[in-house]
Amino acid sequence: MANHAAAQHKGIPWKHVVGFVLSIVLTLFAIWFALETDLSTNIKLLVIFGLAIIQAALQLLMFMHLTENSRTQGFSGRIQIGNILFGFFVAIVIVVGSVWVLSSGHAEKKPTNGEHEMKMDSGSMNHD
Amino acid sequence: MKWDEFFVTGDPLIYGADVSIAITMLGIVFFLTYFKKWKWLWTEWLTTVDHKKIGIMYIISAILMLFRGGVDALLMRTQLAVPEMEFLDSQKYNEIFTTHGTIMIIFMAMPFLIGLINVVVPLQIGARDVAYPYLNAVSFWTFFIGAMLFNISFVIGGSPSAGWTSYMPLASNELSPGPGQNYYLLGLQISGIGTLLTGINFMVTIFKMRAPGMTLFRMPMFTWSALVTMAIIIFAFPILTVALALMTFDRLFGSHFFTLQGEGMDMLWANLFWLWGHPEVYIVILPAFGIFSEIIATFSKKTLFGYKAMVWSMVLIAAYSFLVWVHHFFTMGSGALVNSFFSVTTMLIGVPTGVKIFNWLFTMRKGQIEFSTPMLWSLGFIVNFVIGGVTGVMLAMAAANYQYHNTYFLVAHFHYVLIAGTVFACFAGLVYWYPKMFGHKLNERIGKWVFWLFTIGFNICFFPQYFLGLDGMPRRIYTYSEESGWGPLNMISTVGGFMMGIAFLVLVYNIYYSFRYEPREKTGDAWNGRTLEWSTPSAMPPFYNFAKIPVVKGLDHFWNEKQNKEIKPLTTQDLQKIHMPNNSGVPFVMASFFFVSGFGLVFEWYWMAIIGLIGVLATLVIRSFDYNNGYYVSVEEIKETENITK
Amino acid sequence: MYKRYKPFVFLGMLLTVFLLSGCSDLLVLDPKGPVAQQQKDLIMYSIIFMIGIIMVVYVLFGFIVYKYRDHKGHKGYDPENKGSHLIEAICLIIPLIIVVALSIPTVKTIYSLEEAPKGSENKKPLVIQATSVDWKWIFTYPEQNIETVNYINIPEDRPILFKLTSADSMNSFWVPSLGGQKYAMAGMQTELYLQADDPGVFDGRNSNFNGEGFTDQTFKVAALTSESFDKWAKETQQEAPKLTKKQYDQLMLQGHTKEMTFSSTHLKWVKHENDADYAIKVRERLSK
Amino acid sequence: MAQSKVRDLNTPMEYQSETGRLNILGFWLFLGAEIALFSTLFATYMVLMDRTADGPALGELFEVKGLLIQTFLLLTSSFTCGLAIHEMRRYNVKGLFFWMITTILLGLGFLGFEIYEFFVYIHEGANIGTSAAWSAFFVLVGTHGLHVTLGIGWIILILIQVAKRGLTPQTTAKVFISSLYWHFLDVVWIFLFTAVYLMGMVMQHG
Repeated sequence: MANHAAAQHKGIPWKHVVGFVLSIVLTLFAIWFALETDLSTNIKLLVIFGLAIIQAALQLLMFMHLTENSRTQGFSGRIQIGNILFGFFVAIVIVVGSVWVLSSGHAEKKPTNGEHEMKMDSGSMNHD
Repeated sequence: MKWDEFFVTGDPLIYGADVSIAITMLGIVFFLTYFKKWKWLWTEWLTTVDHKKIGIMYIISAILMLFRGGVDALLMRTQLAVPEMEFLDSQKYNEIFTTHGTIMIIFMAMPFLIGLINVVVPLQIGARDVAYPYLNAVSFWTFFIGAMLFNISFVIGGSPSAGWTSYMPLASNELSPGPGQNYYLLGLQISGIGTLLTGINFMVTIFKMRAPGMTLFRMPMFTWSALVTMAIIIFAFPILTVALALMTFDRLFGSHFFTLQGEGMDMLWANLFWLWGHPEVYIVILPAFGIFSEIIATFSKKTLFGYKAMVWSMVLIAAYSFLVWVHHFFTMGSGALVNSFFSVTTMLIGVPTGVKIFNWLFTMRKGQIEFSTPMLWSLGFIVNFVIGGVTGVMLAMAAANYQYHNTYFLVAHFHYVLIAGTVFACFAGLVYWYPKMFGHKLNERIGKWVFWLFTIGFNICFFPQYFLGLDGMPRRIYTYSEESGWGPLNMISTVGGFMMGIAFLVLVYNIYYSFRYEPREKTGDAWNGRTLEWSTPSAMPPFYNFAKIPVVKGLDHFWNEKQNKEIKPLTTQDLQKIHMPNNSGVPFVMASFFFVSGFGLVFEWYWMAIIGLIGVLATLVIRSFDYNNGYYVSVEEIKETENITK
Repeated sequence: MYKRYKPFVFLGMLLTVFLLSGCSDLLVLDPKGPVAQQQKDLIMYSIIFMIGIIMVVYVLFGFIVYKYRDHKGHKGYDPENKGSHLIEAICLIIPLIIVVALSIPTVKTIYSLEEAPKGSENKKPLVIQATSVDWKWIFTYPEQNIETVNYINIPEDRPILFKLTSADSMNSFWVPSLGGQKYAMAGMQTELYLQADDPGVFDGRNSNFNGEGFTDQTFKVAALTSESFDKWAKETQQEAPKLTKKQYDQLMLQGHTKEMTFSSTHLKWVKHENDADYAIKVRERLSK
Repeated sequence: MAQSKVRDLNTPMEYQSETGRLNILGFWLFLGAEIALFSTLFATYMVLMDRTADGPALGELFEVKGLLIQTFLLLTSSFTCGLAIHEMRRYNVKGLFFWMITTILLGLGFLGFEIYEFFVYIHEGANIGTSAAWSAFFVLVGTHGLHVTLGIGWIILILIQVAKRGLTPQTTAKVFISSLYWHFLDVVWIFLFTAVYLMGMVMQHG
């Protein structure tokens, strides 16, 4: 790992360039997909959140050297990866859990006009 | 603002507190001046970065807070002793149970355990200090300042009175006007910073500072419990930080997160509070499990039964602790699916806990059990905690929970868990590691008195409360009618409460008595211990802990070395100069600025808050430019400290 | 050893007997309707398991602590005993079985409590809207066009569908004799089914702390025969005064009130489940 | 605390001292805490986003153009920050300074647009007290903005230290940690971009 990292220090930082180009492409694609296509809201949300997670992973791996600091430095890389994965788990629990708990059952806000029932399950939302 | 609005007036309790605070302050100033101890206080304590001293300061603060919270508890029990009692009025009672709950959880239980972790963990892993000694001091002082800010609410401005859970919209400006609730928000916020930093600090310490040979699965159980706890802290405390900040915005800056106006959502507060609050329960119980594991192994003179199972149970509990928070508000009407899901997850968390209980029992099996005071606390823990545990499972059954919720059944349950778990562990750990901290044991005979008084008092106090709950007595009422029929059980409960109070006084007396009369320890191994903290030659480890870093060959390394007679006295050849960090006064100053800032926000004096914040930033900048890397302890000095002649 | 602790054991036994003798009178374990009955059944079911668990732990504890105490003639000391996969597996599997055994009736009961009690599915439930205001309860009978404060009359043997909401703080509507509680919150509505088997008067209260007047925020529930309920409803519609907006706004202020009865409801002015800050606005207006 | 005696030339300088290694790991753990912090804000936002009371709906005021500019400024700054670390690992102090200062400037540009955006919203009648939804919006986006501000101040402080002391194991560790922070803010922005702006606009226009 260390050798590998050092080898990369010379010349053009391809890892960064690729990461950068990909993140631009992903951003533009997300905007196009969200605003210019005619798919249902749920699919759109699913796709743009999927893209966001991919892009976050790009940042972590291409720019932040998440896996670095490993063998020669006493396996900190594993701790870092474990930490970020657990963070991801907690993030999902907090966001999806809160939305689920606070918008299901009788606790949901009663709509003013009778039939406009709004339900959110597990983070996916219907707003039509 | 007028002076009589600033200071709380009109109540003999408050005047009593004012006078006693003033007298204590004067007493301390007099003592320090008369014995010329100001410099000593500054150089040895206020500026220290030594984990042992910081740990001791944590523990002393926690005991003070235990006293404060305990007095609150006794006031409540007095008020509830008989029907229609007129000792406290409703508002006063509400303030007292609010401060009782907040102080006991945030400023007593957690700091006590963090204090023990501070003292013990670096020693257990064979390290000279924590990973970030300076940050450790910052942690302590922000905790301490947060606690002080919260406590002065009693005499300046008025205490919070919306319960330790501070449900909105009760805690909003409209329904709880005045600075009281702001104290809650700012006190917790500031001390929360310290807790988060502790989490990071000890996680790195345990991962990176272990002595050579100590693999993760050779770590003592207490260290494991600390590691897992720190992981929970890192991911749970930011949730509290945000929740508190949002409520602060609601109260000070007119936002509408949880308010009645602007379509705010009060349920969101409950949700965020318990998203932190449930992991918090495990933050205060897992280190307790660790302490009991150490003590039970030591006094059974036997290695732990099912070490790996216990470790994995803890890891599982930690991950799980983030998946059960809704059981605190089953009655909020989130629907059958949500309630069923969280009922099952909550009951499942009982499984790893059960595994641990059985592992402790089987650790004692084939052992040679010695009934020392720490062991008594541990045995008492098993017996009483089981009751708290099974009633916890009963509460987890959502359909039945609709009848237990908000009643004394719940109160009894969480006191059975938190006292028999956390408080017993704090006392057990204090007695067990007391010789490490102060060089002598606490008197065993008095210690056993404390245990029996406290344990019996505890059961007399809280066992009847299960029945009060089933009889429909809600928590947090300040009085009740004769016809309710709750009088006799409440009376019994109050008697038990006072027994616990007496036990606390006996404990304090024991500290004094033992300081005067107990023989000083001659070796570092007061209890025939198993782990590295007992391997230092002197009773109290020197500031650098280990003259020579041990090389670990297995679990219970020190015990095995003793069994195999492998321990050799240190010689000069073993010694090398030791690098140690410098003391620093900056953490104390930084915390003081936090106090200024917090106090300003409590009273909405923004100029003051801004001055405080600028001060905090300035201390951060000063630290950033500080490249002082500490100093070396010479071999000569080590030789002198360790009494090495050859 | 035993002799030393004999008085404590004796004391404990005495205490237990004393406490258990009072058990049958405990409000929650003395249900007066099918909802509370279901919950009591679940509680008793779980208590059996819990006593079983406690017994197992205590017996093991007593045996181990007694046998392996440090004393003369101590036998069986094995300091390196590290564990046994069999024992550990048992310690894992039995609790798992218990969790399953507890989960099934729990989930069943959770779902059944969301609907009218069994046996009454075909009876049309009586709808009562319960609104909490610091520190009182306002009950609305939309079909009967009746409003009461701090008391309710209900017919026996008929499911009552409570629609709960709050004008300000978060409250919990609880009538222990009839069944478990549920929160009443401003800006939303929660639903709770209760039913009384026989005529009688039961205590109800807010059990969720909401400030200074919390302790006295109670109300009475009177279960009547369906004839006397209808009679009461008719009489109230004819004889009770109409609720005026001014009166209603006075009710929005913090404080306690006596029992009241009106022959009209507040629903034409405000629905608290849609209008969370009505009471706050009224207070601001009236304090000027 | 002591600096490692072996200076393995293949190991980047920021990992060469014990302090550096400890601090980098500690900072990663801190980022874990930041994930929990922002998740809580996101959860709050997701729960409250429809609760607009009498104020405007969230998606109504969002604009694609400003959003795109902000996003590209921050994405680019993350890239230049990465380049700065790349140059630092080649012991090229000048390169480090050039790219770090570019990063700061891009960050300032981002902040400028954000402040402008906030002013526009306030002008159109949406501020922190308008409704639950707008409270959640301003605090979530504002917290990110505050992080960016602190990040800029922090990087400047560290650059001053590098200018004074050159590249040492200590200064490089500091630069590296600040770069982690900066990249992380970009990660958070990706989710802000998706969960707040894109989702808001999708909800608004269908």
